[in-house]
Amino acid sequence: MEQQILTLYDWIVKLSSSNLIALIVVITLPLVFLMVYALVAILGELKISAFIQERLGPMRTGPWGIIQPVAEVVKLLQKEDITPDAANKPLFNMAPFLMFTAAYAGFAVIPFSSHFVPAGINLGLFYIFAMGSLAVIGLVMGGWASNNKYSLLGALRSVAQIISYEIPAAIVILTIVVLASSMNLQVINANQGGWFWNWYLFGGPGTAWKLIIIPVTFSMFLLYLVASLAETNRTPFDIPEGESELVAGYHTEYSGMKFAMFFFAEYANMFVVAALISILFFGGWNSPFGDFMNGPIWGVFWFISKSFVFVFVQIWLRWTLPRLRVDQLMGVTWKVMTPIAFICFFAIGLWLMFN
Amino acid sequence: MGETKKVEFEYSQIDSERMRLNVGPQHPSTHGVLRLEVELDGEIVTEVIPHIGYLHRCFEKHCEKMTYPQVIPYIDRMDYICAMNNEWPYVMGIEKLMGIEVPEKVEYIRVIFAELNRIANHQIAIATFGLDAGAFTPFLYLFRDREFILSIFEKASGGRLLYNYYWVGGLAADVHKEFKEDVLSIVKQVRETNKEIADLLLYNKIFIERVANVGILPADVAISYGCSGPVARGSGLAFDLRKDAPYSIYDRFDFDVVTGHGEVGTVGDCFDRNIVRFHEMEQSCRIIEQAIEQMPMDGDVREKLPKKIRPPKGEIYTKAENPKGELGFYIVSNGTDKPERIKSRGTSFVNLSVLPEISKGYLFADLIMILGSVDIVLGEVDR
Amino acid sequence: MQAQEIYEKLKAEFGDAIIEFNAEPFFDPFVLVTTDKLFDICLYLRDTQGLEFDYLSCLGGMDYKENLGVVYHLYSIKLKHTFVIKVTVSKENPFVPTVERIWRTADWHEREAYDMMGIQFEGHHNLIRILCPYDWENFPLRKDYVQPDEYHGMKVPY
Amino acid sequence: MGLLNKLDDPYYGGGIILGKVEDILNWGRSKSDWYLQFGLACCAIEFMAVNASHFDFMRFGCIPRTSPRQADFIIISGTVTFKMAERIKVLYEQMAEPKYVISMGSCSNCGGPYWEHGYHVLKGVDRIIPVDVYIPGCPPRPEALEEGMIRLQEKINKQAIFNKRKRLAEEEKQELIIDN
Repeated sequence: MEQQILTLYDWIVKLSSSNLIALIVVITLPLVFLMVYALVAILGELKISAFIQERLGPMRTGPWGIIQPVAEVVKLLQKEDITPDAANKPLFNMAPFLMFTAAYAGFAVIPFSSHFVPAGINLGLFYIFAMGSLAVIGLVMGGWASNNKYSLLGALRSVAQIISYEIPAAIVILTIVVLASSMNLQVINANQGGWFWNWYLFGGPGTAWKLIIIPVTFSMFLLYLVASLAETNRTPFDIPEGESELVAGYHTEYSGMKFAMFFFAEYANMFVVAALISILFFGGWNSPFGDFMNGPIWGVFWFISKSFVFVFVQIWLRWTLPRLRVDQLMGVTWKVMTPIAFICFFAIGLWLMFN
Repeated sequence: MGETKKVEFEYSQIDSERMRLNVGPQHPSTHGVLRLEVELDGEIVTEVIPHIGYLHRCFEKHCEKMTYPQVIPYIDRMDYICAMNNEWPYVMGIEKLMGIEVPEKVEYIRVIFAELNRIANHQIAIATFGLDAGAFTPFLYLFRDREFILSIFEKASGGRLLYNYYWVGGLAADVHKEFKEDVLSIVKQVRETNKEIADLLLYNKIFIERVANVGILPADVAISYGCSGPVARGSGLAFDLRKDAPYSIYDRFDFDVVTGHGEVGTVGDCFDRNIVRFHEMEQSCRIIEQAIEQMPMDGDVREKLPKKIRPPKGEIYTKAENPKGELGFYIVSNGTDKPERIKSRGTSFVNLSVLPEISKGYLFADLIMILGSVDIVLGEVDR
Repeated sequence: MQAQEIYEKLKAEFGDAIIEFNAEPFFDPFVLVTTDKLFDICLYLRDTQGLEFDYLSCLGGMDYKENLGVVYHLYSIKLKHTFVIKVTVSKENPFVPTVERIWRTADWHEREAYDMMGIQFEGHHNLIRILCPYDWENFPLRKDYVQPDEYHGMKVPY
Repeated sequence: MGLLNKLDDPYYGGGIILGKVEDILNWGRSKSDWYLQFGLACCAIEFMAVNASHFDFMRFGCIPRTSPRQADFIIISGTVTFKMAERIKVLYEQMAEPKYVISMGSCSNCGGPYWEHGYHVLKGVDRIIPVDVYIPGCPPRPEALEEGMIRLQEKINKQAIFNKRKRLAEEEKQELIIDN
């Protein structure tokens, strides 16, 4: 807790002794990471789905098809950029960029390691959550401006869905804030240092009395996992782009690079929520085994691999489950998840009061 | 101040704008080239108008221009998912007109192939139904198994999808030597996969939520609309031509007519229609096993026939229980080698006509599920 | 119930409206009825105890060169018997009463018969083309049909 | 083609650097082909079988897209009727350049078994849209479709992007086909 938290920015300033270089590097590094991650995730999506379905997946682009995503990016760059005549052009063109910006802005506060965080602001959790909600505006803009009925239906559904699922997610996050008594992601991470039983999934650091709240924190984790699936529009909550009903939902009319932006934004969002899960419940950059393999560089490894596990879980669920209907989806959040989230919040509050 | 009047708030009085949505002909879940004109109130379907004919291939015109055996390939292309079953009522009708008795072995092979094709059809039906609900993986599992069935058909007829195998007075070719073992191994595989599918898809909580109590079709409406096959049986109607009007040698086999009984919801909902297909696969397996046991392996598969098939002047309506329901052919012969007229009663054509009736008042997502549960093939709807 | 008995019952009820009963070999036994009594006969067949033809298997338009016809294949789910009714109309005046209100399935069948043969079903609520495009000309299944040369700028013959 | 128009070379030839760039661009287009999820008739079932585990179309980098805007090529899998022909034309026009067409099965090649008496069948989809690869068969086996896909990839790899004269010649050829 007492350890000095360095931002990536400070670290590079120290290295290069120039503010400008530091600024540029800090801005581009996560972008580079995001690009590499997106390629890996797209390949992962293709290959994992193939594995689940007893297929091979892409095999002819490089060895075992591992550079398939590169080919896809090269292809998408060349595609014609169609703006439909009937579309509201400024909004139509802005939507994918807004969506991508929102997803990318979240990366500003993600702590990759104890010393690497692009911006170590105190309201990190709040900020990341706010940026996640911004994506819905891009979605609505895209859906409405396309002047396509399928897009419009997709956009309407997604607004209802994302806003509703933010409530249980916010309450769960608030509970973690109460437990950690901080909104700084680095502090939350640092709190969970040591062995894995100090993770908030297992009630955070504390005495054996914390065993009482482990069911509560477990259910909080599940709540947040489900809510995060809904926020990123993944199955079983992918009704905004539900292929069998709404053709391609809000991005039906998008082609070429603008579609790629939506595509990237979806994968970026997946990582952001996976990162948030690993920070809030799984100790972020902390090694699970005390001092073993612990440190700033190992932290990057632990953080990314924990996040990738949850990206994998999202992909896994997508290829396993059917999707819910729009009214059932709303029923789940308002009738089940929100009350449970409130109960969790109350239970944690009580526990803290008597502890 | 005037008197205060309590304003009755009624939903129907709200002047909400209805949206007309065009679904298809290119839409991922219209199962082909069906076009639905849907009127939506928010997301609630208020009206569905199917527009068909996007695959109208002039089947009946071709029948009048072709000789009797030449018609069979066109029949294959009507309901291309279960081509074996399609050919059957047609050749049966001509055999009846001409008074041909086909050899015992042929009857058994016809039954086995028809039932195998029934399984293949139901596999596609359940697979695409799951796909409509967003479950992609069960679709591929079922398609994997379907390939095994197709390989048997290929060994017998040379075709994977369209066979031209049932000929008037017999079959196009004999089956191969290891036929019985191959078929039994397929039956085993089908049963195994069915267990998997039941766990993964049919009794999945999310899936049940999606399909139970949706698109309820009462039995009397089903009769009035002429529904048959799993659509009618899903409504609790034990209407199966294999039992009711036994043709061929179906009276020798012991099997049950599966009907929907509202297992998780109301009788006649999407779940019932789908689960009927699922259980019918098991019944088909039973029939196949019995047929394999009784089937003689030696003997000819073709009756001696005149070179040109010329049924006497007359007319006949033949029907058989297709995987999708009653497939009928009204064959009018004028004594020459070309039919005067063949009218086909497309099963899907009739079953689809019930869609506007049962999809009103449900959500748009439900409409897709209802359409999937009716299980149509556009080749048969439009002919 | 056998076709003969059904015919006798119908004859007793409707008399002259039943023109002909045919039970020759190679034919499904059928009755030929007049168009003006068709609706009543169908209603009688559906609602009478012992007949109960609640299921319209098939409804097909026919072209008999001189005139047109409609064939109704009936089936009873409860009693498991079948029956066939036929009507004929002239090509100049092809009007047949609809049975859509008796069996709902007749709706689409009749639209198809109209589309293919040009038989007009009186009282049908929505008698428009069903398989061919709405602006298609002529009735393709008539024996004297000639393929058009062009449809919307696309060449029709090979 | 957004990027390509800007890189267009007015001179004949193109040069080594552009030649190599062309290779990379062609490689990207040929290896990542998203197809429109669109089935017409019997061939669509074989097309579904190609998607499934046994034949696995994704090996070639073919991913299904439901929206024509995001698709690179369309497989006309089955009989094209006049009622549908206008829709197919619209679908083709909705797709973003560069776009390709595979005509799968005899019906869409030439009318198939419906060529003589099919008053409502379009005898060959190439009467309304340009076709890149024809696959014979009624229906073609899944292997045939895969072969067709490989042929399409070969064709894309040979395409001229920067060589304007060559490209114009190609376009003229396509127009000739439509005129017929």
